[in-house]
Formats: sequence, structure tokens, C-alpha cells
Amino acid sequence: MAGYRSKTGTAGAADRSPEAGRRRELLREMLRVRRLEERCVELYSEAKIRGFLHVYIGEEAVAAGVMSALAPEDAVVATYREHGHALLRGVPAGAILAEMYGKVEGCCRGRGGSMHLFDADTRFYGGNAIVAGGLPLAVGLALADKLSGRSRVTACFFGEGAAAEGEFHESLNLAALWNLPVLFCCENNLYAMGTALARSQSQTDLALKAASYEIPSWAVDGMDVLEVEGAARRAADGIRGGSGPHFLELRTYRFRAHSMFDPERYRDKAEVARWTERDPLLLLRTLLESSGQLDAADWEAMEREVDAEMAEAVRFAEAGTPEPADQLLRFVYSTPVQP
Amino acid sequence: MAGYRSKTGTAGAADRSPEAGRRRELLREMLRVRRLEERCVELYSEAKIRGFLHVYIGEEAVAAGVMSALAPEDAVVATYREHGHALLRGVPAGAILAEMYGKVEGCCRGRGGSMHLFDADTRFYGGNAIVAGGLPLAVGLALADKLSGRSRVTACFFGEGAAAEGEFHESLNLAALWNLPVLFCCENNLYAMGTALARSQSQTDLALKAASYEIPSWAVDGMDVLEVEGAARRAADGIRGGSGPHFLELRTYRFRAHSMFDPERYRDKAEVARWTERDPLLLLRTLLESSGQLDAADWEAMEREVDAEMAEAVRFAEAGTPEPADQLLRFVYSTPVQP
Amino acid sequence: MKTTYREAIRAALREALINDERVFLMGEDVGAYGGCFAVSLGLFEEFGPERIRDTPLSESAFVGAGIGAALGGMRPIVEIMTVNFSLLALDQIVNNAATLLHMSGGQFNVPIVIRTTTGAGRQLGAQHSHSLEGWFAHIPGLRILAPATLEDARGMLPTALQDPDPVLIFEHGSLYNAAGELDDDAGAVEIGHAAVRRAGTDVSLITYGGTLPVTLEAAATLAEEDIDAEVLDLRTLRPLDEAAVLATVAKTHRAVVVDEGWRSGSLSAEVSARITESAFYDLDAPVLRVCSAEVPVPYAKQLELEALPSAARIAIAARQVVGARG
Amino acid sequence: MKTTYREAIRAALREALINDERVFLMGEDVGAYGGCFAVSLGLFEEFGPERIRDTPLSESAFVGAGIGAALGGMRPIVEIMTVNFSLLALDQIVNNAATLLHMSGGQFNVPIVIRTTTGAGRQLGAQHSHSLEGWFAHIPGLRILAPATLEDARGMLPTALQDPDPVLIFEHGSLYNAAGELDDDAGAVEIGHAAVRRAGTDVSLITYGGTLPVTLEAAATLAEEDIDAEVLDLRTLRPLDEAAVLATVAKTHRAVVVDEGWRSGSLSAEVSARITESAFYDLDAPVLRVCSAEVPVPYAKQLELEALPSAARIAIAARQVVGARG
Ligand SMILES: Cc1ncc(C[n+]2csc(CCOP(=O)(O)OP(=O)(O)O)c2C)c(N)n1
Ligand SMILES: Cc1ncc(C[n+]2csc(CCOP(=O)(O)OP(=O)(O)O)c2C)c(N)n1
Ligand SMILES: [Mg+2]
Ligand SMILES: [Mg+2]
Repeated sequence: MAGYRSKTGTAGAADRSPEAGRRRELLREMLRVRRLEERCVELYSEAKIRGFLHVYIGEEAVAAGVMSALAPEDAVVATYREHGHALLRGVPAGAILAEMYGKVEGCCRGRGGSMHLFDADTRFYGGNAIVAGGLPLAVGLALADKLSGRSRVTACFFGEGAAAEGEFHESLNLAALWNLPVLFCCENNLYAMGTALARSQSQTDLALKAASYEIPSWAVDGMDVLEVEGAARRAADGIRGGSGPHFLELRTYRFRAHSMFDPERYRDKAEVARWTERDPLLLLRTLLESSGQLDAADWEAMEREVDAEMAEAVRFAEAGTPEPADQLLRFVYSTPVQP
Repeated sequence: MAGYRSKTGTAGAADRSPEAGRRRELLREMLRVRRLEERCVELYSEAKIRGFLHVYIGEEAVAAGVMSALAPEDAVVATYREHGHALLRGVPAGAILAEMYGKVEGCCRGRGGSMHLFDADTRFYGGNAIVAGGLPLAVGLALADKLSGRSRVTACFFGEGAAAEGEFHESLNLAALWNLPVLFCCENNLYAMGTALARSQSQTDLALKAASYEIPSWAVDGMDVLEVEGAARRAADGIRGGSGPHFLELRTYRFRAHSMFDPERYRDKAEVARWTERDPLLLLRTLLESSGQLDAADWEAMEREVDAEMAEAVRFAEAGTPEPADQLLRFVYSTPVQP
Repeated sequence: MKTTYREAIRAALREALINDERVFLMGEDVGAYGGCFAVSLGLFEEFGPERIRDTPLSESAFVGAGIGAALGGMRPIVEIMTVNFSLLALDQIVNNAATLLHMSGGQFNVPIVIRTTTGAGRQLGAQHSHSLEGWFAHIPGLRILAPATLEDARGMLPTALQDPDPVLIFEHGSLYNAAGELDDDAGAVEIGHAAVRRAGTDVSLITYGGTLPVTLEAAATLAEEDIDAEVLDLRTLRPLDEAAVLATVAKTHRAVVVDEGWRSGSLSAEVSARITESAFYDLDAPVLRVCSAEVPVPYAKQLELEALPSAARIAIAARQVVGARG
Repeated sequence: MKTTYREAIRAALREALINDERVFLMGEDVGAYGGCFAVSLGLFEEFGPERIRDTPLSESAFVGAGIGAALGGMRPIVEIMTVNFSLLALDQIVNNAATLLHMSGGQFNVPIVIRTTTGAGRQLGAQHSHSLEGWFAHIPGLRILAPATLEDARGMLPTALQDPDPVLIFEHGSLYNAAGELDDDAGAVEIGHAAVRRAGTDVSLITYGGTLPVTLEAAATLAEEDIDAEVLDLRTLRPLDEAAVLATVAKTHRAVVVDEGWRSGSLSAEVSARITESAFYDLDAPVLRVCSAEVPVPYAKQLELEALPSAARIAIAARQVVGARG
């Protein structure tokens, strides 16, 4: 884990090639997630949003890299740590925050909250708070595509903790057996709440484990968004080409506590500090700066724009209308039903 | 699959060495299972016993080989296809049949039936009719031994179909992670009801699959009782020595239908015929005869004794008392409880 | 035409597969084996392995995959071989199928149909004899059907497939061989209402599914004693047709609820509670229940028979409420 | 001594671990993390990783392993982090823990204690807010406890550990911080009986667990209106203390059942049905129920509040039955 140092302030006009632009775009996407999550933490502390809140700070390269390899017609299934995934899939930050405020303008009209963001327009299928509960859904979405002869990818995100659940095993087997177009994205941040991977699984090489289902699998540096993007693109291409499910183990780390309730007794500050040296934003920013693809003005503009986006999102959420309590019984069935 | 031919009628006094005696014992054990199962099928046809009935004909070498490697203090967990396991673990044939007759003298006083044989004296923990449902129990029994500092083995039998269930995955992981003394015995008879292994699992090499949990695993010819016994003994020794769970994939075949309701549409007679050439009883008998360890008189005596045992068992079951209907509410709780 | 409950379901499956290419059937041994209870026999040959899809033993994943496929635009029919194994898939049913529409603020409905065999009576022992349909009826977001007749076996499935939300159909194992006449053009039936299977004036016997036959038998016995029982078949367990329950009680003023579930916390409790809440002043006697004994269903025939609701026990309860002071 | 519900449970755990070396605690994050709700905080340090055993995310296997360990002579306490995840372990609980004694003809009892957090009220959304204890109470072979007070939080666990059969303890998430006085020598309590938490003569409010506080609050409100409510805390949901239910109804002739479960098929239905069956002629008004709205519990505060039983709704129901013609 090399200690990259940021060289902000490097002067001069940066590289304007499409390649450099794409990389700056990835940096911006990660920054958007970072700033959104920072706002969530603040708003939680102010008791504006409630429930369980799990932030993605430190893991941004995973969602940013994978999302940029997906097409609009693809589908995404995620977990309760999914603000970033929703945002980068295209759900407006305002709709995400309004959801956590319990407002009509929220992407689920206040019924889902932080752990259950959904969005039909971008085929974002949640937001699942049952660990590993999303994997079978992803398998089914992919089965629907296969049966309909559509060439689409379903990307399914889950933590390394989920790999111990029976549903992981059953889902990988189904996807491999039926050759389904699923991109399994295992976000290995080394902990499931307070349980370190080595304390919960006999086989800690998760890509190897996945390979035992005959699924092409590889481990990727989940702090390096370019690596993630490249791997996701290769996997997505393979899937679209009909070669069935692929599995990526994305090695990452969460810089913050598991949730807002976690006192983090199970890991020491030094470990966290070591990992923050590989902050995915820092890594990419350093790379871009040192290769002349980002200059100080670019970065400042980017920060300004993202801050403005998030400020506007908070304003939007604040200004929204609380979902009226008399709407409680809506959406239990598609048509009203008396139980 | 060589076509061994039986040479009954070979004259002369057979080898009386302990080794030869042990082998004859294995033959006798397999014969006991075979004859018990044949009786079960007859009695089912006569409607003396009911419910679902799954016989073990063709697979006898598996139970016989593994059981002979176990000590009295060990524990056994099996499936709904467990008459043979119960018998060879030491449950009297009469108690088994009386159970299927729903009699007081049945090993579970008629409450379990064919799929739920239990016996505390021999630490035979069932008889589980939920596929893979016994694996977590076995893990727990082994955990109890480990926590108590006892050096005992828990042998857990299940079919290859069970290996697709989430509980398989979770249980293997727990056993390996906690280094528990479990002997996993996967009875790979190639079919789960009508579903061939290759139609249900992406990875058909089950020993390899088990190895992905870091569990020592190997595949064994499940038609060769000597092979099974040797492998089980090595595994049990390893387990007793503290090296944690072991996994045996026992490659076998069921000669009969899945249950008494199965019309066997999913496999052809030729396949069954090919496998019956490797009938485990025939294989061992041939070997013993050709090596002078079994003569015609031995075999005839063995058949006579086993037939007598089973005739007596049927008589015992017939003569038993039906568990009185007014005893219905017993054994829901250890002490009577009004719901 | 003469047919059976099993064949009626098969005809419904076949029709659905022919009419709508989004429909497929998935479950353990639905294909090559011919269906554990031979319900799907022949469909594998007719529609092929993609649409009659044998699954590995992985209830949670294949039920979840059915939910996902429904989200993806298909109309999956998922068969859980028996309700006993549905416990392994309960997380997917309760936490996903039943909640996605709500959690997503109305964006994602789940048009899945789950079929399963329920009930005891065939000496299958504790792990294979559950009657859990009443239990499932507790869950908002699900619609629970219990066909008890040939018409409903034939007609509930097509209606369920039109439903935008998850529908569970519980087929009682002891009904598959039930034979009788069915209209040649029998098809979809409505699923919103309970049905009076025998009109009567003295007492309402309220039941559904596998216990309809014994309840009708009890009514016949009672008729010989000049007790004229009305038999109401609930048909749909969630949402309950409360109006029909109240209507029959308004007519007879006396009710016995018959339910193969274990008594405590069974659907029969809900029916009784609803009657008390809304028809208390109509009642001339306490509502009684005839349920299964509160014991894991035992294997032995004499024990199992003792455990399950019988026509005799239903008749006794009916006589008791009819004899009660008004 | 001043303590909290959380600390009372922790004290009970500690005592059990000290007194009986067969006892161990197993579950997700009970150890290094300190317990999801900090119930087991400090025990890992005191008793070590063998006896405070962190498990992987595999509810079915570790609950099943608890059952196996119980068969093997241990006295496992298995923590399922919340009842929502118990759905993944239901097969083991229903098909093994609850049935082994019976299926084995009395040979194998299963002395396991399963603890779990239940209930809504903290804006956790549909998948984290289930109240399924009433559902579990349907299963013969299980004993279901719902401690609502500090005494019960402290005392039910040791009693459960003496039970030869499986016991499930449901701790309501909103009670963990409940603070109050507890006797310094508080210990085991009996678990066979319901408890009158407030004596009264006009109406019986019957409840348990998480809704005891709002029910007492409603009783206080009613008292100001000269309606003297008796509050019965069921404590044990299976087996139900039917005698206590009938006794309070015999006294007040009117009852309201309060239950955080969804109304249809909830435990409140069972309580209502039992009252009707056995105390019909004692009743001066229909038994009413106050339950959760039949909707997956929503996240937004205003929606969640609307969904759950409140003191106001309980009081309204109580006034209604008291006002009913006798
Ligand atoms: C089935 C289930 N069991 C337990 C939980 C409680 N829980 C929530 S998150 C979590 C840890 C999951 O870890 P991992 O899968 O690695 O994801 P991460 O939080 O690290 O992103 C646990 C135990 C749950 N939500 N679902
Ligand atoms: C959880 C579960 N699902 C389905 C069934 C129905 N069923 C009983 S046996 C069986 C096949 C099991 O095959 P396998 O594990 O290979 O064992 P075998 O019968 O071949 O010995 C099935 C599907 C069941 N009993 N339990
Ligand atoms: Mg993790
Ligand atoms: Mg098999």
C-alpha cells in the first residue's frame, strides 16, 4: 500500500484527450458519492434522517468503476450500503436525500429510506437489507433476459460477508448452471459489521471460491477505479458475449463505521489509517495530476460543482412534502385491497 | 465397470484369518441391509407400511463401509433413505420395522416412520426428511464435542442433491472454520429424485467443491465397500487426531426408484443395468470367493441367518401393539403442556 | 368432462404456457421426473426444458429467481414441491415478494405465482405434513388461494397469472386424485369471493381447501339429524372475504370454523375474531373451531387420523353450537 | 439497583455463563463487535471466543448447529440478530427444533434458547421491522417468551435455560433502553403465567412485549376519564395462559387485545378466539383488537407511527367496548 501524495496546485492546462476526460469523469463520480455520503452523515447527526445508515466512504471506486461499464438497459441490484450505487446509476441526489427525509419527492415516496432506494427508470432494483437477499433477484432478472433473448447484464453488488450465506451458494450455482448474464460484484471490505473475513470464512480467497462454481472470477484492487472499470468492462463484455456469469472480488475497505451505531471495537485505528492512504479518490487524483490529466483548476471546479449539486439536493429534500400519513396503505397491492 | 461373476459353490474351507472374517462381516452387513430393504418393499406393496419409502438397494457399501469405521461413542446423522444406516448403526431390524408399522415397539413409537428413525442408545440422530437439514445438526453435535473436549466423530450422510442447498454451503463453512470433527459423507448416486447431477450443479466434482472450503476431500468408489471402509477409517482417524472435518464423495447408484411413487422416467434401463453389474454385494462376494475368503457354505449360512433375522423382525413388528391414539399428545414437550 | 383436481391444474398450466410466452414453470422435478405429484406430467415434453425448468434443490434461490424474473417482465409459476420446503424460501417470499412494491413506493410490482402442495393425511410424518397456508395469510402483500374444487383447481391459476402482485396457491395433497365433472369450457374463475358450497340455515361451517370434503361430509351427517348446515368455502385466505363470513353468520347465527392448521394462531382464529368483532350481536353461540391437534403430525395412521379434523369432530362442534342457549 | 432492559439481559447472560459451563452464546457479532444492540457487550472479553462465539452470516446453519449442540449436551443460547433474519433459519426451527422430540418418540429433546430482537418503531423499514413472535407461537414444540419488564428481561433467560425444550425469547428493540429499578437479587422468574400489570375493573387490555408501555399509557389516559382498565401482560405467547385471559375477562366483561403484529392472523386473533370460545357468555361487548396496519412497515416516521398501535388507538378501542351495550 504505497502512500501516494496529492499534488494539488500543479499548474498548467491538463490533457484534454477523451481518455483523460473519461478519467476525470470517474474522479468526479467518486467525488459525488463521497460528498453525498458526507452529507448523509451530517444530516444523520442532525437527526434529519433516521433508521440505519451505512455509508460507502472508501469504497467509491467499486461502484464508480462498475457503473461506468454498464449500459442504460442493464440492471443493478445492491445492498443497504447503496447510496453511491443509486447515485452513479443515475438516481438524482435530491431524490435519494428526499427519500431519507421521508418525503413525497423521495425515490420511494419515503417508504424505503436509506436501505431501500429503488428506481424503475434506471433499472435500479434496490436497496436490499437482507444480506445476500439480492442475489437470487439478480439471477431472476438475468433469467428473464435470457428467456426473452435480450443481451443485457444484471450487476449484483454484495459484501464479502454475504458469501457465507446459503443464498450466495445457491445463486452462484443457478447462474452458472443456466449460463445467466449476471455480473457478481463482491465488495470485499474485509469486515461484515465487526466480523473479519478470516473469522467468518474458511476460504478467504473469494474469487477462488466463486471459481469452484465454474464461474470466471478474479480479484481486483477495489481502490483503483481504473482497475475496477477495466475488469468490469471485460466481464460485462464476456457476459454480453454469452459466456455466462462473471465474478469480481473487489478488494476495498470502508473508512467509516459499519453504521451510525457502530463503535468500531473490532479494528484498530492504525489499520484504518493504513487503508486511508489508499483512498480511491486520492489515488486517482494523484495519478491524473502526475500524468497531466488534471490540474488544480479542474479539481477546484469539480469540487465546486459537486458541492453545489449536493447543496441543491439537500435543499430539494428539505423543501419536499412529507409523505402524508393517510397514504399509509398505498402500495401494499397494486390495486387497493381490504385485508 | 467390470462384470464380476459370482462363483457360488466353490468348495473347501475358507480363509479363517481375522482379516477375512472382517471382510465377511462387511458382506453380512450389506446383506442385512439388502434383505431389510427387500422386506420393506414387499411390506409396502402389501400396504403394511405407508408414507414415503426410500430404499437403499445398491448403495449398501456406503453405509456398511462408513459405519464400520465409527466407534460406539460417535454420532450419526442421516436422511430419509436411512433404514440401512440405522440398522448398521445397531438399531434392531424389528424396532425399525415396528416403527414403520406405527407400533409401540417402533424405535420412535410410531411417530417417525420410515423417514424418521432415531435411536438414542446408538447416537443415531435421524432420519431427516428435509434435504440438507441434517448438516447443521451434525455441525452442532461436533461443536458440542469440541467444546466439551471429547474426541468423537459425527458422521453426516446426505445425497449429492443436498449439495446444491444453502445449508450445505453454510455447514461446510462452519465445520471448516471451527475445525469441527464432522465426517461429511456425500452419497453421490447421480440423481436427486429425477434430476441428474449435471442438470443441477455447475460443478459436478463434489469433492473438489468441498475442497474449496479447505476441507480435506476425496472421491471414493462407493460400490467397493473395502474402499469405502478404508477411506472412512483414514478420515475418521484424521478427525480424531484433531485435523477437523473431512469430506468423502461416495460414488454410488440407487438400483430402485427414488421412492415407491417414482415411475423412473428420467433414466433408462440400460444405465441401471450397467450399474447393477457393480452391485456392491456381488463385488465383495466375488472378491472373497476368488481369494478363498468365502465358501459356499459361508454364504448359505449368512443368507440363512440374515433371512431369519429379517423374518423375526417382521414377526416382531406384526406382533407389536399399535401406538394408542390417545397417546397423540405425548412428546410435544418433555413435560405435558396445554397450548 | 370427467377430470381430476390434478388434471385440472395441469390443463390450467398448459393453457397458460400456450397463451402467454412470458409464462414458464420452474421447480424441483417439474420436468424430467414429471412432477413430484405428476401435476406437470407431459409438459416437459411439450414445452421443453427452458419453459418447464427443473431446478436444483435450492428453494431460496429459485423462488428468489422467480421474483427476479417477475421483476424482469416474465410471468413465472414457481412450484415449491411441498409447503414444508417453503420454509427455506420464506425470506424471499416475505422480505422480497411481499415488500418490494411497497418499499419501492409503487415502482416494482412482482407478478409471480407460487404453487405448492400442502397438508397431511398421507402418513408422511412431521416434516412433510404442514398446513401453513393460514400462516402465509398473515403477510401483507401476498394473495393466498386455496382451491378446494375442480373448478377452482382449473380456474384460479389463470386469474392468479393476471394479478400484478404475488399470489400463492396451496394445493392440498389429498385432493389431487379428487375426480368429478368439469365443464368442457371451464376457465378462469374470480378469486375475490368465498363460496357457499351448501346452503343451510342452522349453523355455518366455514372452511377451505383440504377440509372442504370432511366438512361437507359432516353437513350431510347433520342433515340426517335435521340440522341444516351452511358450508362456506373461503377460497381466498388473504384477503379474506369478510363480507361472506358475516353474511353466513347473519343467516345462521352460529359458526364453526374448520381448519387443518394447528389451532393456536391458525386462520380459524382470525375468522373467529372477525366474527366476534363485526357480528357479535348476531351470534347465538360462541364460535367454535375444529383444527388439527397441536402436535407435529405423527406418522402412524391411527395417530395421524386422531390429529386431523374429521367429519365426526366437526359434527360434534356443530351440534354443540346448535344446542347452545340462543 | 438502577438498570436497563439491555443490562438486565446481559446480567442474565453473564450469570448463566458463570453458573453452567454447558452454556455458550453464539450469533452474528455477539463477540468482537459487542453485540448489534450491545446486549452482550463485554462478554467476549470475559468469556473468550469459544463461549461468546461470533458466527458467519449463515442463520440456518448456526441455528441448526445450536440445535445439534443442544442434542450433544450443551445449553446453547443462539442469538439471531433480529427476527427479520430468523426467516432464513425457519426450517431449522420448525422442522428440527420443534419436531425432534416428537419424531423420535421422546428420545431427543432440544434444550436450546434462541434470543432475537423484534419489532418496529425505529424507522428501519420493511425488512427490519417485523413482529413475528405471534407467528412463531403457532408452532407446537416451541415455547415463546416476550419479556416486557426489567424483571422478565433479567429472569426469563435462566428459566428458559432450565427448560428441556426449545425456547425462543423475543426482545423488543424499543425496550433495550428502558430504565428502572430492579431488585439487587433479582433472578429467575417463572414463565408459566401472564401477569396483571395494572388492576382494573372496566375493561381488560391484553398485550405483551413491546406494546406494554403504550397499553399502560392508554390505561393512564382512560383512568383520567374514570375508565378503570386492567392491563394483562401475556409474557408467554406459547403456551398461552388462557386461564389468566379468561380470569380478567370474567372480571371486566370487556377486552381489547393489543398486538404489534399485523392484524390478520396475529396472536391477537388467537386471544380473541379463545375468549369467544370459553368466555362468550361473560362478554358484554365484542372483543376488539388494536394491531399494526397491514402494510410492510414503512421508513418515514409519520408513516411508521401511523402503522403501529398507539396509546390513542388503544384508548379509542377501550372507550368503544366500554360504551357498548352490555
Ligand atoms: C440475513 C441478515 N443477517 C444479518 C444482517 C445484519 N447485518 C447487516 S449488514 C451485516 C454485515 C454484512 O457484511 P458484508 O456483507 O460484508 O457487507 P458490508 O456491510 O461490509 O458492506 C449484518 C450482519 C442482515 N441485514 N441480514
Ligand atoms: C428441502 C427439500 N426440498 C425438496 C425435498 C423433496 N425431495 C426429497 S428427496 C429429494 C431428492 C434428494 O436427492 P439426494 O440429496 O441426491 O438424495 P437421494 O434421494 O438421491 O439419496 C427431493 C427433491 C425435500 N425433502 N427437502
Ligand atoms: Mg463487508
Ligand atoms: Mg442422490
